[in-house]
Amino acid sequence: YLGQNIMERKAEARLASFKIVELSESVVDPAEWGKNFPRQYDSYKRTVDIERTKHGGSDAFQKLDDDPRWRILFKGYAFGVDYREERGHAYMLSDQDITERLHVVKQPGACLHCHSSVIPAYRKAGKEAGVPDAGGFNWPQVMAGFEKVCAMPYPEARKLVEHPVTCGDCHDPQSVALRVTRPAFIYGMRALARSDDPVPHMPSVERWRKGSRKEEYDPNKEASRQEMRSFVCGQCHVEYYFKGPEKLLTYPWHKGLKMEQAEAYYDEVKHVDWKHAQSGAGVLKAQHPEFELWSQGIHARSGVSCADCHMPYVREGAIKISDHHIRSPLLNIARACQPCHNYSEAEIKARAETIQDRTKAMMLRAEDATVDLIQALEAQRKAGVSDSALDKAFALHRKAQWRLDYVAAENSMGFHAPQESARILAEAIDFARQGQIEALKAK
Amino acid sequence: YLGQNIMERKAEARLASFKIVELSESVVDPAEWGKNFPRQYDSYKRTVDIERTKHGGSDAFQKLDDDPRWRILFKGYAFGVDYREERGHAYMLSDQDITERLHVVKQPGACLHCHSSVIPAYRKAGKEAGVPDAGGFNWPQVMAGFEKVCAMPYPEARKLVEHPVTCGDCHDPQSVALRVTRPAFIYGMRALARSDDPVPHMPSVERWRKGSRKEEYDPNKEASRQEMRSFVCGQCHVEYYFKGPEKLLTYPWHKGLKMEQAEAYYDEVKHVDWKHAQSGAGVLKAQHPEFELWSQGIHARSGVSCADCHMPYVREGAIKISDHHIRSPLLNIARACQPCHNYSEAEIKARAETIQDRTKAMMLRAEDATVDLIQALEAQRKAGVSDSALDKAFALHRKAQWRLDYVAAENSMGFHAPQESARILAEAIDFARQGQIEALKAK
Amino acid sequence: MAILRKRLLGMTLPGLLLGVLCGMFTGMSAYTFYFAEGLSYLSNDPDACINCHIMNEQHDSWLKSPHHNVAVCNDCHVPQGFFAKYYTKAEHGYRHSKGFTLQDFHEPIRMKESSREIVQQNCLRCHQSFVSEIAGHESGNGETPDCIRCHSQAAHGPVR
Ligand code: HEC
Ligand code: HEC
Ligand code: HEC
Ligand code: HEC
Ligand code: HEC
Ligand code: HEC
Ligand code: HEC
Ligand code: HEC
Ligand code: HEC
Ligand code: HEC
Ligand code: HEC
Ligand code: HEC
Ligand code: HEC
Ligand code: HEC
Ligand SMILES: [Ca+2]
Ligand SMILES: [Ca+2]
Repeated sequence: YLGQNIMERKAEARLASFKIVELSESVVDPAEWGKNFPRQYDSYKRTVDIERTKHGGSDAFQKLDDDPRWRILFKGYAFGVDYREERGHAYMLSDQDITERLHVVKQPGACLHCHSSVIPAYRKAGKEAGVPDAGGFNWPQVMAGFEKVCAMPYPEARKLVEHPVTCGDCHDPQSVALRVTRPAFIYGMRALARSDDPVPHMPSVERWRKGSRKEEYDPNKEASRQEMRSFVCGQCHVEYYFKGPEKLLTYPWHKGLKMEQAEAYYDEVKHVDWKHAQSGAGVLKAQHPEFELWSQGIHARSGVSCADCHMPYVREGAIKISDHHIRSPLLNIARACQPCHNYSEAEIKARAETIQDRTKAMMLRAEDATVDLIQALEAQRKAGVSDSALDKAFALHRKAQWRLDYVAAENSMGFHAPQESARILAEAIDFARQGQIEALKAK
Repeated sequence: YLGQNIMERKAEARLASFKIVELSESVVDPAEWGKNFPRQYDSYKRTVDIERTKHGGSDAFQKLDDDPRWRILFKGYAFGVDYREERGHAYMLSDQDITERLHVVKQPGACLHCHSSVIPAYRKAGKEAGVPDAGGFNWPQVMAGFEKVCAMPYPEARKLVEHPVTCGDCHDPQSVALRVTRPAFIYGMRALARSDDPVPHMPSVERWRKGSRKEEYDPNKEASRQEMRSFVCGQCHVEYYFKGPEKLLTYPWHKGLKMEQAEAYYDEVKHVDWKHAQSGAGVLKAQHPEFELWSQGIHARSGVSCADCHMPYVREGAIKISDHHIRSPLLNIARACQPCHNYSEAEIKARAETIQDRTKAMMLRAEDATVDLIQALEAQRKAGVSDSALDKAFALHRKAQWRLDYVAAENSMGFHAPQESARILAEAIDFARQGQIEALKAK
Repeated sequence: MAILRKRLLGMTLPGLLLGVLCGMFTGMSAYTFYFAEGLSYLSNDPDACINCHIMNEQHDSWLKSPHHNVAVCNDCHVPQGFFAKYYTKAEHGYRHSKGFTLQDFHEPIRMKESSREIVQQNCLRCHQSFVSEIAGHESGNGETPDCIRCHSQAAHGPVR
């Protein structure tokens, strides 16, 4: 018995994957891919699981009930109506269908860029827009289709897609090598490469900058495998806005990846997400800047990718595969952290939670400060103080809200970059309280 | 040739240390110790060197000129007159003699606990206080003498000492094993052990807490060698105050090592360092809480001691010794950091400075906020607002000033615990701005 | 080492041999022993260790380390006294084969406390004179600094 077992394992080591079906760009259904890669497919399907951690996990509770300050902070915006903890990839399309945010406001097709396996739809729309068919991925068609689908009303675009993110969104169907497929990410990285923000954790960008710069930076051509292990996630886990009436999905990296660089971009293009219903200020909404915040942390700087923690290798018999059950690494510490950190699981958890607890405490402090500012502004407006007298306080509300939300909307509770998160929150507090002072002084 | 070289080195290795002189408690002069341990003595003498780093180093420039906000922040206190960057151990006694702080205020003998090789003086004073002689270190005599010398006027006590910190302050003269000799540290650690603040980086304390607790915690008996490599520094690199009219040097660790635990202790004993000359609030001065802040950082938690970074091993011929040239590790990155961090020196330096730059930016923000509060209070008092109406704002000034100074007085510019430093500064900003609001509202 | 010495002192010579034999024969059937190249444990060749693919990572990282041309696995991972050596080999042989067969071990693989002590003693064995001044003072608490704390990369290279 024992001997047989070892023989099996030796054999296993050799046959990593069989080619059972022929994959191509048109094969979207993950079950088909799963025939060739059953192990990856099995773990991929497990993103339906629901589990909670201290500050994360996949239980889609209502954040507005958990901490009602957010109802005040989002007053007048769709997020003030429904804002939940996010969960596994399996839910990305259905969660979008059921969010109240979609019902209280008219949303564009742009949403689907990150909530579905959208590329075939882009290709179709691109063709309709006149770009001819061609073999393979057909970038021109995809890019043209992207623009068209962004501008569609959501219900219309929704009909074009069927699946949440699937294999082809991150993998080449021939080689299974990693690739990025999302137009907004391609444009975002081009802009970032042209900026002068240092990105020591992206050696291919630093290299491109030193070159002729004749062609645009292209992650699919230049990035190393290790960079791609984060870029595939950076396709969606990023701050974004819809540009102009065309609702063109855009990542604000033109000046760099840092919080204030995105803000400076928004200020320059005079972007406002909404006018706060209580304070009257024109404010910004931040969304899941995981890729950006990770970029400021010590792990990124040390070359640790998203996949290293969120898709760690698991040994299945004699072969190692990437765990496609993407989830909180704190549910999987042995595989996610221990290859690099030689402490017990309990100790690693305690370290991560110490960081998160500190962030949470600062975040609550920043929430209180920003709510105080909102209420001070509301009181002054009710008392008849003119908007122009409140100009300075409005500007400070915008700055504070952006910073607070940046850390709150990011999903690691500060873990991806502990000191940077703290710095951002310290600024949020300062601007909120300064705003309160300006509001009090205004007459 | 190679063979011969190796033979030579092996010979050298055996002569690592000769016993040339007989050392005992009464041998204070480091030159005598240096006869047995010439390598350590040579490096020890190099603490006279002067070199600057971006945020540290050993150039004793005037901090009040470097950033004049501190003249406002320290108004009415000796530190407002003379406050310099600290430098090497060789200067500790002479720098104390020349500081203006000693001339503008009457200081007690307590200062010498940390600025000189004071134990023989304690022993002498203890004897005069009636504690009999005994062989060896004679703790009862030292403890009694400590109380007496603390209470003496500085000029009188100064005559009892001759040397800055020397070998016997950290080493047993017989075995050269590490030991702690400072009464205030012994008392401080006793109080800390009796508190319930978790100290995962001090396993011997955690162990003592689980025992009978009949005898007090004694670092010299319980601590591991690795803990001692930080405890010898914790004898002096700590926050302190002079308790009562006896000026008994005391470390405020009764509730724990964290910033707010020291504050809670001071609040409880109603300690006030001085009444701020401009704001009128009764505020606290923080002093070099390196040991405490290091305790909150990831290095302490990983078992990395002060000596690991500030006294790294250095190769001397065929043996390695501890570098007794204690200084900024950023002047010695190859030895201080590279054994554990496999990046280039430039990269390690960039990482440390990124942390420090962020801390500095937050610190300046906290300085501005606290100065604004001080000026708001001054304005209100000048306008005739009563002190009782300003009570809340005074309390907030005390809190803000304590937090700001805690990070500013700590000497690593946040490096010893980056996120914790940021958290403290975030609170400083919040309390300062809240104080400003209270001051504005007061009538 | 202290632990091991204690363990060994409590054993008679026949007891030791029995331990070795038990390790070989209860842990593995003779067939398994042959097929998994169980004799690996008795050889000094690092290739012997990677008969178990489980050891690939350590092997690869060892190849990148400054030690790969001066020390093989056994120089660090087994004690050098004859009895201690074969006792350890048997004990590891048993435990690792069992782990490998049942696939019930913790991953990533971590050294047991006793294995750490063996390694530490081997560092000292080769570097005794170089560290004589720091490795323990004649009296005092005599604890030796944990070499691995600072030098884990010396054995298994930079990237683990
Ligand atoms: C060094 C490890 C590490 C790296 C690298 C990393 N993360 Fe995380 N991530 C974590 C941890 C730890 C959490 C907190 C999980 C929790 O609170 O349960 C987290 C949380 C998250 C969450 C929320 C998960 C939840 O449970 O709600 C998302 C989404 C996420 N990370 C995405 C990313 C992306 C995208 C990247 C790369 C740009 C990335 N992470 C890089 C460790 C990492
Ligand atoms: C740039 C990529 C991107 C775009 C565009 C995008 N999302 Fe998301 N969405 C994400 C990511 C990543 C998450 C998970 C992280 C999180 O919840 O913060 C998410 C989570 C969600 C969730 C679940 C959590 C919650 O907030 O309640 C809903 C619902 C949702 N999105 C709706 C939408 C809608 C509606 C739009 C269009 C207005 C949209 N998304 C556009 C990337 C995107
Ligand atoms: C096509 C867009 C897209 C891509 C690509 C993508 N994500 Fe997501 N991710 C989402 C959306 C949307 C959600 C939220 C789903 C929901 O709440 O319904 C999400 C949720 C998550 C979560 C939260 C799971 C939980 O249990 O709360 C993690 C962690 C995560 N993603 C990590 C990653 C990593 C790591 C990668 C790259 C390997 C990646 N994602 C690639 C869109 C994407
Ligand atoms: C959100 C992005 C994402 C999706 C979706 C995704 N993968 Fe992967 N996959 C990765 C990453 C990242 C790796 C690691 C690749 C590397 O290191 O080069 C990977 C690796 C693989 C590998 C190489 C072997 C291994 O396990 O490391 C195979 C095969 C694979 N995936 C198959 C699939 C299949 C089949 C699906 C769909 C059921 C799928 N992937 C969906 C991101 C993804
Ligand atoms: C691929 C390697 C790798 C993985 C995987 C990894 N880390 Fe790290 N971690 C590092 C490196 C490198 C550093 C920076 C310190 C250094 O240079 O040694 C670091 C630093 C840290 C720190 C200290 C940073 C701080 O801000 O205090 C914590 C805490 C930490 N990691 C926790 C985790 C946790 C939790 C996980 C799993 C979710 C994890 N790490 C996964 C390599 C890794
Ligand atoms: C992980 C390494 C590390 C540890 C452990 C550490 N330090 Fe430091 N320390 C540093 C660095 C880096 C600096 C910043 C030096 C600079 O800015 O030039 C510093 C700065 C200092 C300074 C100011 C030096 C100067 O140049 O002005 C003092 C004093 C100090 N540390 C004392 C301590 C004490 C006492 C402990 C233990 C309680 C300790 N350190 C633990 C790395 C460390
Ligand atoms: C608990 C130990 C301790 C006590 C008591 C102490 N010092 Fe210090 N002193 C230090 C340490 C550690 C430093 C170096 C770190 C720093 O400057 O922040 C220092 C630095 C100094 C410096 C040089 C830097 C500067 O601030 O200009 C002077 C001068 C000084 N002390 C004077 C005094 C005087 C006067 C007293 C008595 C009122 C005193 N010290 C009491 C530990 C102590
Ligand atoms: C007896 C008290 C005492 C002890 C013990 C002590 N220090 Fe100091 N240390 C001081 C004082 C006082 C200064 C400031 C001297 C000055 O500025 O004149 C200082 C300065 C320093 C500096 C600043 C050097 C520079 O170049 O700016 C460092 C770093 C330092 N100590 C680290 C340590 C470490 C590490 C230990 C333990 C191994 C230690 N100290 C033990 C009192 C002490
Ligand atoms: C501020 C504290 C301090 C002072 C003062 C000090 N040492 Fe040390 N010394 C240490 C530390 C810490 C170690 C490391 C000990 C260990 O790891 O056990 C050490 C180690 C030693 C060792 C053991 C070998 C080695 O290099 O690690 C000798 C010998 C020694 N010191 C001699 C001296 C002599 C001689 C003097 C005076 C000229 C002196 N020390 C002053 C802190 C100090
Ligand atoms: C004896 C080992 C050791 C020494 C010496 C050491 N470190 Fe570390 N360092 C660590 C450990 C352990 C961590 C925590 C991450 C982990 O668990 O891998 C860490 C983390 C870090 C981090 C990331 C923490 C953060 O908050 O972002 C930085 C930066 C760092 N070290 C810089 C330095 C510098 C600079 C020096 C030298 C002055 C130094 N280290 C000396 C072991 C060490
Ligand atoms: C120069 C000494 C040395 C040599 C040679 C050596 N090792 Fe190691 N080994 C160590 C040390 C030290 C560690 C602990 C590393 C750590 O904790 O980071 C270790 C750890 C391990 C571990 C446990 C993994 C872990 O991180 O705890 C395994 C398995 C291992 N070695 C196998 C091998 C194999 C197989 C070889 C030969 C190919 C080998 N070693 C060669 C010193 C050595
Ligand atoms: C039969 C397969 C196999 C062979 C051959 C093998 N190992 Fe292992 N080894 C394992 C397994 C399985 C584990 C994990 C066991 C555990 O954690 O209990 C392991 C764990 C280890 C450990 C860390 C656990 C401990 O015991 O402290 C070391 C060190 C180690 N092996 C060294 C070696 C060396 C050296 C060789 C060659 C002389 C070798 N191994 C040959 C399968 C093997
Ligand atoms: C079989 C004898 C032997 C053993 C066992 C051994 N070493 Fe070595 N070690 C050597 C020799 C010989 C060299 C010189 C190699 C060279 O320079 O290429 C060396 C070099 C080193 C170096 C310098 C190389 C470098 O990393 O830059 C360090 C550090 C070191 N050893 C530490 C250790 C530690 C720690 C252990 C235990 C985990 C250990 N050694 C076990 C023989 C040994
Ligand atoms: C606190 C960290 C630390 C510990 C613990 C430590 N070392 Fe070292 N070791 C160093 C540093 C730093 C150097 C480099 C000295 C230099 O280059 O001047 C070094 C150098 C060495 C070298 C020589 C490397 C060369 O350049 O040839 C050897 C061999 C060595 N150590 C072995 C050991 C052994 C054996 C132990 C355990 C008794 C040990 N070390 C414990 C930090 C440490
Ligand atoms: Ca979640
Ligand atoms: Ca200094």
